[in-house]
Amino acid sequence: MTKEVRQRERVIIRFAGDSGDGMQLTGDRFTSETAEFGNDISTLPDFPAEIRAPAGTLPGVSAFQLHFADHDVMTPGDAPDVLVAMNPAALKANLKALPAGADIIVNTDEFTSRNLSKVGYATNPLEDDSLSAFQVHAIPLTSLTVKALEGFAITRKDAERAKNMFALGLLSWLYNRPTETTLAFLERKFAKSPELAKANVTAFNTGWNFGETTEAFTVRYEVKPAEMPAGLYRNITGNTALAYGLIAASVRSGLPLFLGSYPITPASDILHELAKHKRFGVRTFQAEDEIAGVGAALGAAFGGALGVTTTSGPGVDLKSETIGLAVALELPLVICDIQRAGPSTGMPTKAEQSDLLLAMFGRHGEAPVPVVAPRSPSDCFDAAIEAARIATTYRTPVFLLSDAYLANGAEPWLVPDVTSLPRIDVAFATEPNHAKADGAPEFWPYLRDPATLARPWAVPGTPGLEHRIGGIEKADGSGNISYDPSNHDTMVRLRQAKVDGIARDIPPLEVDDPTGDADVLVLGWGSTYGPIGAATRAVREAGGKVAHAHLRHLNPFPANTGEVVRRYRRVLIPEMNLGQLALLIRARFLVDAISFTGVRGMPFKSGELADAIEDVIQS
Amino acid sequence: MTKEVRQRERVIIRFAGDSGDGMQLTGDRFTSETAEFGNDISTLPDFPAEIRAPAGTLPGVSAFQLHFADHDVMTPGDAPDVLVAMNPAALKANLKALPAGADIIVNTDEFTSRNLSKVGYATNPLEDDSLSAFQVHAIPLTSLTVKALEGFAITRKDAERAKNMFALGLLSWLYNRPTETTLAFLERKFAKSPELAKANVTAFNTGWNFGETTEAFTVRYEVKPAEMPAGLYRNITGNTALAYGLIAASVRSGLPLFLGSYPITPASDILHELAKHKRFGVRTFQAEDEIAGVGAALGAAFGGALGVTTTSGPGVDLKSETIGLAVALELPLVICDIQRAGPSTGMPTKAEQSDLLLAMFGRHGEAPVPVVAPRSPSDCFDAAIEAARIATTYRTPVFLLSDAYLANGAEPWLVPDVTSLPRIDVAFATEPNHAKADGAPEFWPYLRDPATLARPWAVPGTPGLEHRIGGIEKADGSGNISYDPSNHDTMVRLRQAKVDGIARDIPPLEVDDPTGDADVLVLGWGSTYGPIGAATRAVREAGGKVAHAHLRHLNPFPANTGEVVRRYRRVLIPEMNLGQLALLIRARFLVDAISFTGVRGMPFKSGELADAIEDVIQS
Amino acid sequence: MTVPGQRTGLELVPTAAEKGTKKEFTSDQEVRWCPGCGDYAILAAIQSFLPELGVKRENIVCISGIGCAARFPYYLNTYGMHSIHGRAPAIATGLATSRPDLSVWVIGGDGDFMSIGGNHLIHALRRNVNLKLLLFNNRIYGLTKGQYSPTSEVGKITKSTPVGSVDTPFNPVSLALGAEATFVARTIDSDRKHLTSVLRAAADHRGAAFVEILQNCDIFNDGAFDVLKKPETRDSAVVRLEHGRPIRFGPPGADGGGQKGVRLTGHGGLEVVDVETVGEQSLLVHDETHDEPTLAFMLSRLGNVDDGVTPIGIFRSVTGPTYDDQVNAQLAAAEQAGPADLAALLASGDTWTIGS
Amino acid sequence: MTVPGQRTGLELVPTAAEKGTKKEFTSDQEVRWCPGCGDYAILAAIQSFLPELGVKRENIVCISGIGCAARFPYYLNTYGMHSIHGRAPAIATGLATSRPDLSVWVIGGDGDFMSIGGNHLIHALRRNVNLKLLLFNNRIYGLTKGQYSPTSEVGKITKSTPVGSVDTPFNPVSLALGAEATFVARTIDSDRKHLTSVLRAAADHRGAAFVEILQNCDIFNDGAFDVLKKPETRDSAVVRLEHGRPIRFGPPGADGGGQKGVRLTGHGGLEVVDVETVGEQSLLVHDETHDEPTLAFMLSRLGNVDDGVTPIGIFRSVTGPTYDDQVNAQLAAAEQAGPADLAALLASGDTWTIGS
Ligand SMILES: Cc1ncc(C[n+]2csc(CCOP(=O)(O)OP(=O)(O)O)c2C)c(N)n1
Ligand SMILES: Cc1ncc(C[n+]2csc(CCOP(=O)(O)OP(=O)(O)O)c2C)c(N)n1
Ligand code: SF4
Ligand code: SF4
Ligand SMILES: [Mg+2]
Ligand SMILES: [Mg+2]
Repeated sequence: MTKEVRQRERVIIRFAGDSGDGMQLTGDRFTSETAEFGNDISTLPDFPAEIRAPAGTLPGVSAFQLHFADHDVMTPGDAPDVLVAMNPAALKANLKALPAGADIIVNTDEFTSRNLSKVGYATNPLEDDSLSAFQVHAIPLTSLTVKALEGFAITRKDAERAKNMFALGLLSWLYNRPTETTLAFLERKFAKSPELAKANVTAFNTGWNFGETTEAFTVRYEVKPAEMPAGLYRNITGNTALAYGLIAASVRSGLPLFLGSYPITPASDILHELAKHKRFGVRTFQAEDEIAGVGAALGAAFGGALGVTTTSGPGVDLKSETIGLAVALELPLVICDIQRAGPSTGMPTKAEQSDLLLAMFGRHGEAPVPVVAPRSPSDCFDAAIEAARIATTYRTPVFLLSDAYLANGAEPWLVPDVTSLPRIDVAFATEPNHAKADGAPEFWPYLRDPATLARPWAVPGTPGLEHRIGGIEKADGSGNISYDPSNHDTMVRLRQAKVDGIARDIPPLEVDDPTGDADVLVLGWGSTYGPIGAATRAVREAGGKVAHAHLRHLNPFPANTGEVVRRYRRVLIPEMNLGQLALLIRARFLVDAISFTGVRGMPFKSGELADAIEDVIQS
Repeated sequence: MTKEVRQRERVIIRFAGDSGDGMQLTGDRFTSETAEFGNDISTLPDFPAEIRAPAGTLPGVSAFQLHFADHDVMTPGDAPDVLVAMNPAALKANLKALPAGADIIVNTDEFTSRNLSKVGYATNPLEDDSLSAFQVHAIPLTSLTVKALEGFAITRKDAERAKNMFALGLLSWLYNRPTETTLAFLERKFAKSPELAKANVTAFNTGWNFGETTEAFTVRYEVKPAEMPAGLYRNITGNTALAYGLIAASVRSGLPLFLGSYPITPASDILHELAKHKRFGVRTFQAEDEIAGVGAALGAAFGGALGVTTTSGPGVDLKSETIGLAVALELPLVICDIQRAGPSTGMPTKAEQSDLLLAMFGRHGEAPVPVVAPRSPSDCFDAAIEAARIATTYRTPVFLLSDAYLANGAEPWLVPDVTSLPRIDVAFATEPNHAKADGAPEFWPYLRDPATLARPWAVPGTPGLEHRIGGIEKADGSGNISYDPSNHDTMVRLRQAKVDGIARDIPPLEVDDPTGDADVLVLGWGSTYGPIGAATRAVREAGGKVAHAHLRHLNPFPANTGEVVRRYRRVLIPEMNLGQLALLIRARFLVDAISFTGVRGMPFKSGELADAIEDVIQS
Repeated sequence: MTVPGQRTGLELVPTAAEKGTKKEFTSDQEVRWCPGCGDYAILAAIQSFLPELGVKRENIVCISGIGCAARFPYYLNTYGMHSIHGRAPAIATGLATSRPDLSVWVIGGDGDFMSIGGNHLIHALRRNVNLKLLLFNNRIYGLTKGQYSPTSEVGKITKSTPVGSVDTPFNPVSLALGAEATFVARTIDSDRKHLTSVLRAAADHRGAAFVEILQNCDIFNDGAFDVLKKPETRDSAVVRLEHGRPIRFGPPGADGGGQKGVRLTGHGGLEVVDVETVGEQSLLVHDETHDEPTLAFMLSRLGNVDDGVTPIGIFRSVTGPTYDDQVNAQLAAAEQAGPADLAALLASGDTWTIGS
Repeated sequence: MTVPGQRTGLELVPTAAEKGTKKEFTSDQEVRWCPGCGDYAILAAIQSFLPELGVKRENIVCISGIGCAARFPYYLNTYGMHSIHGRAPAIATGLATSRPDLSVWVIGGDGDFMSIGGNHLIHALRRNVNLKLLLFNNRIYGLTKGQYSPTSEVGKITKSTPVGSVDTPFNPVSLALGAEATFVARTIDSDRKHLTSVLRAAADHRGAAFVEILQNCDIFNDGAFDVLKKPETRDSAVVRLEHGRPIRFGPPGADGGGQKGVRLTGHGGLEVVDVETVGEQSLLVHDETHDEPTLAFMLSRLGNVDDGVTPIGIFRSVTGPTYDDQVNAQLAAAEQAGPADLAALLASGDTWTIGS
């Protein structure tokens, strides 16, 4: 039978199942088929907090959401149009996210009374009318797959496992995806056992044909390719992009990359990624704790390496004292904080933006540190390079604030031309820079470059520049220990001036205000970029006028920031915290910025943001 | 011969000498004579950073400054009227602090060419005219003392050592101090060797008689007793007062005091003091590091103790993660930060107010902590009790921000009547507070008191209330682990609301504005109280109008703070940092507060503050 | 080993009217470990063993850091704290020192205790605080999904060491002995009987008791201890240390004891010998009560899982003054010396009166 | 002990055209220790010893934490970092791993290394990073004006322990051995010759070399080591360990060697014996090269300053793979395997092209 084909501008699909059901892989595959097809995409996995919670339980549910469209996509989407639920737990855990009318594809084989009671379903939701608001497609995915694979020389377990490929085939048919990448992938993945490869391919095709033939689906959907700049694309997560950015910074600066780190969710994958790239001269040191991790990175920086440490909130707490030392030593250091929900252990796999003030002020004494934040998964690449550029140019520790949402989220990335990347020129000191009273040349480690106020970086092994540095206050210029009161005052202000001066060296804050006459500004930073962008778009489509500016540099602010925020009648600052950027903006510019805050461990829904913006416009 | 006697309202004396010269003791003695006499007093020692820098060198100079008057004294004084310099180093190190016309009493015996060259004097300042601006009294203190002690059965070294008593005797004569306390002290101190006691008494009397007889002094000074509330007084330093305050809080709350600490300047003396008072049931634990110190205090708090940790900036950095845990556990904990000059090791013996934002924001996630600050050495007593009251009442960690200036500075203290001290009522949970679905009673560790939002404190050993707490987000009420997004949002806001709510439970911000019509407000916190007070007094005496308000509570602010700061045309905030309170006031109240900052490791001079205030009044 | 007249670990902990049941010691929280995790066996053993101690349940406290192992307190129906990574020994030190009436158990993984928490661990051992410190050593970071740990064997391939780890691991027993520990033992998750006996001895010990429990991580380091568990290898791999008995292991010989034995060499080491050849009398007789840890240390070097031969049991158990007892004794002495008079304290030192 | 064919500690450090002088190795900074502090002797010894190494001065780096001892780097005219309390071993690990051409010396006091920095120390030792770690052990906190430390004897009266400390101190040598250290030695500030010989061996050792230097604090713990220094006591107190020689000490006997000797007991310990009675041949012959640290550990328990008998010298010196060498070998291997192509890296994984 031929089916009706409906056009869609955008579709949001969530694959949900047990940790063992391979939903992440299914999502990844559908993503590359869709990328191949030419849609724009944004994806977000939702891992369970436990390693392997007992099968079939709510804590054990693993999900993957994908948003694709014929135009540029800014978020993984608010509410799924389609939910694939491999078991009752997956259905229950995700139901509240579904809008009325959404499609639900369920694997009926798993809806046994045992599984139902495991998650507290008194009655089978497929049989009572609790799902009446949705289009339910009840399909025995497991048994259909097993049946299709009868005769294959594989275990029953392996046959059952292939059910995710059946589901993928079905969805691929439903949205008319190109299947080559998946078939190629399966050949690669099961290269070692051709039988398994054949089986999974068969499962996939059976799923596709099932869609073709079954009554269960009367329509197919088509989502036209999106207009995207020409070039080579790949899908990339924030953590991978961040790791690549650090490697790129190392290549472009000629400084060997040294990572000192201690594993912590959601930052560990950066360590894992960098550990693979030894051929780039990358040294990864898994330290005994976070203090040793940042300490080793600082030691390597003293030796002339690009010293980096990666962590999340609890680790930043522990690194505070060493970061303060780096401020006093004025050595380059990049601290990557992949923010997660706090305080304390909080919700380790969930996202939050609540470490901004920690990055700004989390050290004793006056210890200013520049702060940079990426706005999207692929932007982690550029943000990492920028953090390294500032650190090495100004001889200062720099905070790079990503978060769990960016870290695990993915989007298509137009692979940049390497030669187009910023080049980072680091000149080590090689000569004495001062003359003793008797005219003899000597080296002053704290004699600053008048333009940047950066001090010379003389690495061990350089003859004639032997010097000692430390955390005790140093005499301006000579760097000798000094307890002189006014010298301390001078040095405190010099360190502050050096960081403030970076404002001269960063692009102005750009405002996106198509009509140019909006009187409400939405100011954001970090991972709220997507949701805010989608929200402003929605507001504008509804005829509203709103401007959007997004800060890459949180310290110092771009030079024009004050001028920008003062230009608008109202400034709305949405943050996944209790208003940390708002506090800085209000203090600095005395603008009555309005905070819109959500601390739920997940990105804002563009819908709720759009409403908030409308309210401010009306106000 | 009888000498002219001149009246003085106030005198500032600085005793300076080599670390070995016993200047601290000399100052202490003169202080108690002066207290005994009935003047008001403020004192400040100035220790060398090194333990024992080589004798006769500038780093080896140890000084003690004392300000006494016939009216209430607010600071140790800007510039000394009299400098006692026991050697060339002491003279050179302190000369720039002296106003023209000041008296200088020098020990000529130490002005040997060797000692002079040690500190880079090409010629003897007593012989060239470099001291012409001062009244120099050149006296061979050492030889006079040694001569006076001929015939005593003591070593030459001991005889020379007694020169500080000679100097004390001379000064005591000069200002007509009662000598009983000193004579009694010497008997006590040398009880073991009567000969030494006699010798020092003799040295003291010889000094006194020398003043009486020598031509070198033509006038004596008289400073009338000050008007002070009746009662029993003692002199007390900030660190001692803080330690006593903690003991008092323990007594008044009935909670045993547990101090977990790691030595660090300038906080160590609190550990030393508390270690002496085991009979009060005080346990002091010298931990392996700061993290263990605060951890042990938190563990003790879980067990029902008044858990306290004492440290300075570098230690606070390290404690951050554990303080965040305390925020999540909602257990009482007092963190005493005796601030010193940072960043990093900075100038460990010098004062700064640069940990305010660290106390506010130095933890990942949204982790609000109340902050309390003492304003004078003796006020550390009351501030410590207040910190303990808030911590135990609201089941929260509390920061107590003192600094090196308060810690070592001393002033007379009207010893309080113990029964007048605030009583701290802590009710441990003893009963279940909730009913299961089946009606069975159970204990919910996060079921809050509606008034304070504090959670119940159920200590191990209480039958039926067994429960588990941790740093992972907890379900509101039950306290079970919860990854529910909206529960997290609720809990984050509840923790914030609990701390904000303390504003209802603290006195309003008082303003000192005698004429009631000043239009400039000076807003301060912590140890700037004295200098600001002295400065406003000076401004008013010069006919200017200025109001002064001083914050004891930095988080939350007193409820009327916004109203107060908005009431004035200009708000000036002097701080020994780069404007940390100013940032909080500006952000919170959008008032264009003016920062006046000095980061020199020492208190403001009331003179510079008075000028700054005048400028603002004129502006 | 408890010496007559010497306080035992639980001496100051109030005893229960009647022994509790395993059920009473099981909390209502759903256990969240991977199916098949070795932690389940340890949990079951401890839930049934704790009631046997006969002390009041409300006087037992379990404190952990962070990690899979560290979830332990949630599943025991006693007082508990799931604290932060590595800090449990420090937190427990404060609790135990201020509350001698509590039985305090500290639980952590090899990352928690040996990596980030190493310093707190060795200091707690040195001070001999009355704590029971249970190391769940699965030789991997479980909760963070499989990085190598300070107890992982050299060459371990993990996410963070894709071409193999290069650092020498700690031998937790050796480290504890080098840190002056008074009680040091090793046992295995799957050997319920041995595990329980070791824990009972630990509970009896007054002072810091360190117990390394070899624990299987099903997901990221499965089979790490199979050589000690598999019937075909375990006899020749596991060396059971029993106080007062000659050290024998291996498949049973003619006399029923193990065919292999351990003997002192002439140059300060140990050697494995064939019992029949050398005779049992020449074997080393285990003595856990040596004042000096030298013998225990030697035994800790006999071998480990990587080369098969792995001693388990109590390496050292000596009685010595504990930190908490002495601190509390100093308090008691001070309180004896005179009353605590706050008014007198405040008015101490030089005082003067300003008359009204 | 360096084994022929094995890399020495300084192998990859460029050698100087000609040896420098003590003067060249002395910085222009005024020394700020108390008159009479033991640190002066150590400084003088090191300033004259370093030039002997014959490596370029600019390739020597000295890293310290915080404390009196930690001021050391300021006085050496090499590269140096005075870092923060306890962290020097971690900082140095990063430097040494990324710069094999440097000779890295780490200096700290007993608070710096054994208290707050204990964990970094034992992990640096375990990893066997090519660092020379010098512990200046004065058994007190000097810079903070006299609190007890983790090496202070029990019962020590200090500002923080007015009625005496109650915790068992660490034996730094035992702890280091328990932490898998490959080179462990002890020497004395005042014995310039011995100090220098030990440091030379440490410099030669490839890997982590831990040297405990007993150092007198004139002000807060004066005389702590007098028993090892006073002519009337030192002979019977100091036990000099010399590789390959029977361990003898005490006043010289008939044969010129010390009257006392050290012998293995039958139950895994050591005993002090009278040489004339037992005969030299029955004495323990010191062997610092044992693969297992058991013998070295035994010697570390022979005694300490508190009971007089104190072994000094090299307890252990064995060669093993170092962390930094292996990390760099892995890098070299990877670089061999193929060129580092950034463009290829960025374009790795599934890609697709959007045509223009
Ligand atoms: C300060 C801090 N650093 C890192 C982490 C991340 N983390 C949690 S558990 C863990 C180690 C887990 O390994 P282990 O202690 O052996 O316990 P296991 O999971 O194997 O039982 C790490 C690195 C954290 N929670 N806190
Ligand atoms: C994080 C931190 N905690 C505490 C201190 C204070 N402090 C400085 S040195 C020191 C210990 C000094 O003792 P030791 O390490 O033995 O060195 P010594 O002075 O005896 O040579 C302490 C506690 C500090 N500087 N930083
Ligand atoms: S990851 Fe390993 S240690 Fe953690 S619960 Fe799973 S099996 Fe157990
Ligand atoms: S305090 Fe002690 S260790 Fe420090 S410099 Fe003085 S004598 Fe040396
Ligand atoms: Mg583990
Ligand atoms: Mg010391």
